[in-house]
Amino acid sequence: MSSIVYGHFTDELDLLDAVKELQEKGIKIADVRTPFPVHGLDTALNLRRSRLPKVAFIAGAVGGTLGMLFQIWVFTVGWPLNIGGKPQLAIPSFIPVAFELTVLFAAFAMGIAFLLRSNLGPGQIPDILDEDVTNDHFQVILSEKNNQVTEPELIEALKAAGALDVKHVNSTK
Amino acid sequence: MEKQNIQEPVPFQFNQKIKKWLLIAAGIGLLALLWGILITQAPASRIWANLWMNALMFLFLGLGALFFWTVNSLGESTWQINFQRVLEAMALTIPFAGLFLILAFPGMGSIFEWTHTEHHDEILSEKSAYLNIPFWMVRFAIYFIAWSFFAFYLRKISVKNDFEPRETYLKKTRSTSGWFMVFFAVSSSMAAWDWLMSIDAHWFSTLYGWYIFSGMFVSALSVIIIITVAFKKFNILPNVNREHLHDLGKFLFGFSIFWAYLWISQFLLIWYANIPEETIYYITRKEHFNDLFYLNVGINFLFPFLALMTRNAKRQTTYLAIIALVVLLGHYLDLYLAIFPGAVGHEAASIGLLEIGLPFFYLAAFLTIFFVVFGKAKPVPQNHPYLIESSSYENI
Amino acid sequence: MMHVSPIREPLINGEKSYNDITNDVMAPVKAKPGKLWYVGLTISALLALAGVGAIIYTIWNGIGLWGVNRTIGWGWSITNFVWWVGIGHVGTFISAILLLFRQKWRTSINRAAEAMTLFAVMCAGLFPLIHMGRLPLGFFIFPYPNTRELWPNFNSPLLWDVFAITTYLLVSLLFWYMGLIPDLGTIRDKMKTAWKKKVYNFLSFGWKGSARHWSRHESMSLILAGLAAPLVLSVHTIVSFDFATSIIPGWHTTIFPPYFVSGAVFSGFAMVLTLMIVTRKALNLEEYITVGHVESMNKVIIATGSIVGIAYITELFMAWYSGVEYERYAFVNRALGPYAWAYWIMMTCNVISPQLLWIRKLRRNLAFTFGLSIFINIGMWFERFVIVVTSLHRDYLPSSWAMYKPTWVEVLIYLGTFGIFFTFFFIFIRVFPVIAMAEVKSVARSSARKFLGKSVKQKPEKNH
Amino acid sequence: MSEEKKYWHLLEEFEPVKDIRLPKGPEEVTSPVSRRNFLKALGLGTASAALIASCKRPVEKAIPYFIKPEEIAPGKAVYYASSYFSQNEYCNVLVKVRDSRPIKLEPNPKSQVTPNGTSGKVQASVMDVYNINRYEHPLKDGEPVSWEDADNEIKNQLRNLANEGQTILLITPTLISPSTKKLIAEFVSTFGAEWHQYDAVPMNGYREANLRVFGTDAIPEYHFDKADCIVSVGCDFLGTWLSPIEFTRQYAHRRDLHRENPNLNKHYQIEAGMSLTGSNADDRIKVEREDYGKILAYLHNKITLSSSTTATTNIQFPQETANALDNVAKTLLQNKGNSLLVCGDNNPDHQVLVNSINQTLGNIGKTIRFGRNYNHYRGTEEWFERLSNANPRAVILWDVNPIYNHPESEKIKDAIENASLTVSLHSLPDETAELCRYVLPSTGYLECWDDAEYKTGIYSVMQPTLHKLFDSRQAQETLLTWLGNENSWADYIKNHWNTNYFPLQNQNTDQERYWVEILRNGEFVSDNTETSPSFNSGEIGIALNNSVSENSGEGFTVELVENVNIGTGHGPLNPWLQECPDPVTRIAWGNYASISPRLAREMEIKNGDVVLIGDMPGIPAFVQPGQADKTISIALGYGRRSGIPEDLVTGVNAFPLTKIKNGFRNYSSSGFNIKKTGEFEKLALVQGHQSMEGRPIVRVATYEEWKENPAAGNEMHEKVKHHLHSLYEKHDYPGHKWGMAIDLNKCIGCSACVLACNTENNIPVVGKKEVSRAHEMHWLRIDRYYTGNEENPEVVRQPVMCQHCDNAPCENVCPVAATNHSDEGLNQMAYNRCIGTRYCNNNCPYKVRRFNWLDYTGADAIPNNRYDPANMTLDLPRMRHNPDVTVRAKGVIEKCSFCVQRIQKEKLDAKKEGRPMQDGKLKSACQQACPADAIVFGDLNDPNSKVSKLMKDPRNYHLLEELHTLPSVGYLTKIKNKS
Repeated sequence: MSSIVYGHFTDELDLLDAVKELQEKGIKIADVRTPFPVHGLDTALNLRRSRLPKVAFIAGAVGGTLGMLFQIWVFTVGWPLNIGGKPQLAIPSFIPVAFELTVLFAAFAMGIAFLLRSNLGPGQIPDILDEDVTNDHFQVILSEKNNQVTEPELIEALKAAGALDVKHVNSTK
Repeated sequence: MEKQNIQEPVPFQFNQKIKKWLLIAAGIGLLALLWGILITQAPASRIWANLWMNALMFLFLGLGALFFWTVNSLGESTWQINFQRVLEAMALTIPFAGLFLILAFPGMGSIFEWTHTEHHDEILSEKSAYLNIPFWMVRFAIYFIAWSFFAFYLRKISVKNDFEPRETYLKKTRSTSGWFMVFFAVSSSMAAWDWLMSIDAHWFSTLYGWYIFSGMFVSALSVIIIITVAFKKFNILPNVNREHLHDLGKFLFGFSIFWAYLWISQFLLIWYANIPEETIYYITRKEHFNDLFYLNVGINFLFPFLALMTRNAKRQTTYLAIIALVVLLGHYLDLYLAIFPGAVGHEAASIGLLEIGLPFFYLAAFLTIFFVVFGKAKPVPQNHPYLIESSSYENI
Repeated sequence: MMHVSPIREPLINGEKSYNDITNDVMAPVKAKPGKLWYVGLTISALLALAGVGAIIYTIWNGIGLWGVNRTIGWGWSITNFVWWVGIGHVGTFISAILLLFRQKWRTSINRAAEAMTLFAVMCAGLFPLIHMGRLPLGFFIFPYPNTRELWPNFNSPLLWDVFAITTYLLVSLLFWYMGLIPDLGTIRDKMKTAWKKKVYNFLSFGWKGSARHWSRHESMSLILAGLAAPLVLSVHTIVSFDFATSIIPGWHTTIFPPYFVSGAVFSGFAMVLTLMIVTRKALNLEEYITVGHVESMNKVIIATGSIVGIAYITELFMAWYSGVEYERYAFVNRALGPYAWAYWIMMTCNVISPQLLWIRKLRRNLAFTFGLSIFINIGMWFERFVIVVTSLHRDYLPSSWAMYKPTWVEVLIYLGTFGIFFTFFFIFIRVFPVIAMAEVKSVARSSARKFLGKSVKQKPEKNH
Repeated sequence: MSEEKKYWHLLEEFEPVKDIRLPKGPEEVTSPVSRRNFLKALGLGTASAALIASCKRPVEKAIPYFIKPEEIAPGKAVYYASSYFSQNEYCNVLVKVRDSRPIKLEPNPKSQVTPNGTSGKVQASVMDVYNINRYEHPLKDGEPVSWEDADNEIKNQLRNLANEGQTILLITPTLISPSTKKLIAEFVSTFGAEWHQYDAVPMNGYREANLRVFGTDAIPEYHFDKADCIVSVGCDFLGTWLSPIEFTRQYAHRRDLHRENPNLNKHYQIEAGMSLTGSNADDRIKVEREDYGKILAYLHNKITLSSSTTATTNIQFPQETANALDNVAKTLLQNKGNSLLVCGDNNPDHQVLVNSINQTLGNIGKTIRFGRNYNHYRGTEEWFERLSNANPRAVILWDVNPIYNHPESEKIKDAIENASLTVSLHSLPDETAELCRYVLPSTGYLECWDDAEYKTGIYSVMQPTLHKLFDSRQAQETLLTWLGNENSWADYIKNHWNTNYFPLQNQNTDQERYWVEILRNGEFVSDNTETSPSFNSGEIGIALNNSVSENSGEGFTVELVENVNIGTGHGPLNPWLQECPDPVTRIAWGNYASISPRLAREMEIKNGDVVLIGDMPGIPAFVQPGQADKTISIALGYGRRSGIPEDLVTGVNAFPLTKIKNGFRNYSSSGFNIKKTGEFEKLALVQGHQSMEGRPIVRVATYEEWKENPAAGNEMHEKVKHHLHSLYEKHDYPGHKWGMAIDLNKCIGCSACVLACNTENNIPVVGKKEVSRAHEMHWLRIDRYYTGNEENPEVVRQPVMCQHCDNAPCENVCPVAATNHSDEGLNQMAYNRCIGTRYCNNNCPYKVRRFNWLDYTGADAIPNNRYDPANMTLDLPRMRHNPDVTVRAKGVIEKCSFCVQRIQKEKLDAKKEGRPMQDGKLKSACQQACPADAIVFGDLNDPNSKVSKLMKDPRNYHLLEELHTLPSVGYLTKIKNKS
């Protein structure tokens, strides 16, 4: 049973400063919620660069290869028809389909990966502490669990960093 | 990440060391030419084709830079400001490209089949309304006068702005760029028909002009990258940062794909319909230049595509420069395949000392002109309204 | 903090805070729809129904109800198909390629444009289906395993089309929806009524604006853009292959792929303008979709329009240069033949009229732009008509030459697709935010005329 | 499918040789008289027997066999020799019968008159028996009546009238059946009746002229193959005159140009309207219709002057025409004895001059031979005199329709209505039959026995090939009943033959055997002595005067012509024939007034503008290049109304415009004016554009050029062949490689191939509206282009069907691979796989692919959407379908398959007999029907096959070969013998 402390800012510049400040104090930040992607925030929070691009690359590669191989199989092994005097192994003809499959696989693999990784999805009930984080509040959330200091200190630090109406709840997590 | 502090660049001087190296390069080039003529006893057509090819590549670099410069001014993009002087200096080489092409005129007869009106078939004699030497020359002159004019005028404004900054210069640049675009849109294609497509006089492809353009732009890009990287190293362009290179990398990546796109479009359509008067172009290339034919696609598409795929690749300066160099060579090959099968024929065409060495001469010539021009003005445009913006952005 | 030069035109007029942006954009979603909206919706729905009726009638009795014949196998159906697909290019083009080229002005229009893309592609997809003689057996084109070991013909551009259009539709949908998720979150949190909250939460996949999610979201958007960019090119390229791979003079020309693409973007932007100029007024979003936006789009129009023009001229010249009599005749026939009127409509609308946009005053004149955008839509329709019909109606053997005149069935089906398109669009503007709020917010500070940052500490408003 | 796949994997693995051979079975018979042949003979005999036996019981629908007749193997075709005869066309045929239904007519190679090729009419006639409008049972005053009652009543009345000595008229068309004639003679004698023969388009003028000049009213044999110079004055001998099938063969024989046979005949056509024959002429001289007489007189002067016979006043012509005619006369004189002058005019005076000229040229006995004279065209106008003046009490009309095709139809109507007893022996209702009290429906010619003597001494049989479909009775049977003769008509014929013709031969000593032989061979030729008629020049003077004094009246001359397919409009209106476009105008479904371009321009008349000519109802105009300015040509045979479904009623009846001048029907009359009505009727014109636009589509050279260089006009071919570079390897065709060569110099455009293709491949009929919307379905079309000036253009033709390209543009683009290439080079369509994108059709440079725009066949799954104006999908016509060819559903592309069903059959037969396939045995339907032998089909892999030889001929080229589609069809250049 630990508690969660949060407060919000109304300007991303304040947020960025606050984040720096807190980190200098050695306070770990549980989460930051913003209405839009704030530039430099991920570096400030030193988040790892997302690996989604790799997912996309691999999936794309798979899709493209499968597409090409399948077409080749159909026309050379499956049923080698003579169509318009073209060679059975008509690679140029296979490029478009293979390409489209590459894109399709890459895009969807990445989309799905994104949702799974951030466990977003239809029916997800988020733990929203301030309805304005999707509007104009930049919210910092500190958790007692992953900080050595006590809840009041966290509240202090947050206030000191300039956060507005700092609150705390006891989370069951 | 406040990047407001603009560093003062180290002024560039065209010192003896550089000159020495350039002289050596030029020497190599000329030796290669002599070797070709005297030792290899290369047929005239091969010699002329070489001169023609190198002069064209020379032109491509300048014209490509001019296009890059104008298109950015038109799009009101700002990131190029920091290395715009590189583009300017490259663009000013255009008139000299004209001179080098004229050097190859005596060889027209051996390059262009259609110049021999005596053995025309009906198709060629019909085409002679367009493909005849006088008209061809006139067009040649028009292209060069216009291109050079635009290059000089834009450069003039740009330099003026260093001393007496005016709001209007920006607009002037933009409108001039606009007019250049209009002219370029037409002239680039026509030039491609005149100087390359008409080598295979019977063959035709509507896409050809745009295909050549894409190749040209990529070649120019690679040279821009190489020079920018070098100048960054010598702190001549201190404000050029990873972000700029990242974008240049993206361009190289993107336009290599674009080139490949046009290549496959043209090839696929002709391959598919299999109509003799079109396929002949590819048949000559596939039958006698098969390895080069595929190498061309590999080096100009697959290589940059894979090498530049990752984010970091575009942000590693030296790495990027090396890739650019390879791609530049790739487009030399592309040009070779465009010219030699038609102009020289597979019996005479080959890649020997001549082909490898001669480019050094043109390279030296190009750089000399470039350095001279570049040295004439500050390495970074002064008081450009977008200058700060240009040094302060980042890629996601 | 990114620096923006003061001499740039702001992308958002008026004095805006983040909250204002939210409220302004959400207004239509919150408010009760007006009478005009109902009228519009009803008309479109009825039109759609009529179209569907005509389609069923066709499927029942056969393509013979149309004007197509032994010589002109494709008439309005494919013309409309290419036209709609073309329009369906702009959304993804804006959000992908403009994103890569870092054109900030895209943020205010990409959402609507993408929606439009989806609806347009749906309408487009309809035509290749219904122009089949045996629609019920249309599934033959899919490579599904079957006892007879039959596979489709991977040499056929029409099959490439199937893959291209499907992929394009799905990926655009993905791209669009992923972009919507945060804004849907916003709507959820702004909604008062419980069930609406539920619904929007469901739609928003439980978005909560966490920094981690944002960073993933951003890199995904970028890669999606990177994927979508070549996809856009590929789709209309493949559509152009439908014609260019053939051997029909006027169809078989190598310039088609890039020229079709730029044509598509051209017509797409025209359609965006047509819609946006009305929408911004109707949903009073003038401050977000500014005259500056219109001008930027006009610039794209002039560029793409000129490219198309050059392509026309190149084709004409090459037809002569090729020395092939069939090629030559095809183009003489276009310009002077029985369908010359169509050719000249195309020329005036697509090549000549956009040139007026070189004049800044006109670029920034809404009424003119609106008129022009309609013009271009017409012109681009005729471009496709010219390509499809005039190339076919006089090809190789004069003995088979024929003329083509559409029947009322074809006309009604075409109108029907408008019905479908606008029905979707009307619903869209009431249910989803027409402007990408989060994206606009992210550029608001740097690009709003006057940004009302509620900073508690003292910070420089703008730095020059 | 997977079976098939395995099959040809096998083929590749084990069969490097040409044809798959099965190990010879022990029962394999190799002697010339094989078991199969013997059985066939036996089969034919018993078959016919079985059929006659079964003729008692009418069968409405096909029912499964209770006891399977021995000679009928389901799925296997049986062939019966029979003869087609109607008006001007005789053709000895083999009737292809599948599961006891006749489905196709094929030429009987054993025939002496028509060993190869048929006409379009013959091909289409197989449908007549399945005509839905036929009378289904005897009628009295329009009410059904039993045969017995009708017979008794009629017999009594006839007896009474005979006793009263009243006139009884029996009016028939020309009959060439000797047995029938014998029978009628009996009838005439028994009832004291009069028998008259009536032709809608009679040739009694010719007979009259021959009587005057040669003292015999016989119509002699013409030998167009023996004539080096043919001059035809308005005579359409290739299309409709006298015996076109025969003449086409003879003519084409002289157009067959190759090293072995390097001399080409020379054909002048002097005519007003563009006829099929005229469009094939080397030199066509355009003259006014009313000048024919003068022209003949002029030629007569030129020719006979130089051989010192009397000449009259010299005639004036425009210089151009005069020169042309002089040239004609010159050529004729150069070719004495091997030239031929014919005139298509029923005017005896003209024919007298023709005879005199031919006599002077010494053509009689060479190109014109008396002896084997034609027995048809015996019709005269007597019957009309008798009918209108002799007040006949009984009129028996047998398959004649004067109400429709006689100018005096009103008088005839009255006369018939006055008669107390009127009997019609028609098998189909028509304007005349409707007037008769009794209708005793006769059978179709495929349902009954009959015989024929087309030419003197050439006898042939007709035999029934299917159960009678309705409660009908052959007219001859009817007469027999009236005569109280108990014999069946079959026996009657058999007796007649055994008594009269059996003695004329000595191969067969057994009458039964002889009869079976006849049934097998179809034709029996007795030897015959040629007679040389006396020449009487007395009549010539008068003829000259009459011809010259013909006054060219004011206004326009209307020329009434026959259309190759429709003819005189006799019999049922056959939808196939209606839909087959006229080979000259390329218009289907309906007639029109052809006017000259100049007139059109003067009066601002466009194609389809309805015009009024005389007191004729409005008729759409058609601008015909090469039409004489003062002549308007209109086709006969249209505008039939009664007994025809509304949708099939097309065009205007032009017969009322014919004139009878002292007993001779005249087919042109002057003094008409023409005016526009402002109305418009869309013509079903299948070819809108007439010029080749200077493209090398039909390649032409003159005879002189050809003699210099056999590749003349075809120089392009070699050039193209040399730069057909490909980006990929050609596929190889290890087994057969089917190909077709078409000699454009032999093809005269008669359209027999088109109709053969229709019948063989079950091609739907789509009706006028669809045809006018360019929705016609013909797999094979005959393109026609004009070159030169519109005043009198050159005409070239080209049959175009699927070219079976090895680089087929259509195959590449089909998304579902419904069309692809067989390993024998066929461009094949899988109808079941086709989803109807029509992409293939767009991409086909030859535009030979056809799309089922609507549910033309009823094969579509969706109910009540059938579109069948011609009622070809009802049960009855459907019985005619060729079961070997799929009927295509709505929304499917179809096209020429090179008659793949025939290929498969031949391959199977060869396989069963363990022999390689023989060249020439396998024939495509179009090739088989072509009377000119212009089409040759065969295996290109066999270097000795006729087709591969032709493909090597310097005249051979491929259509649009520069596109590198590599067609399997080759065309041989057209060589015109210009002067």
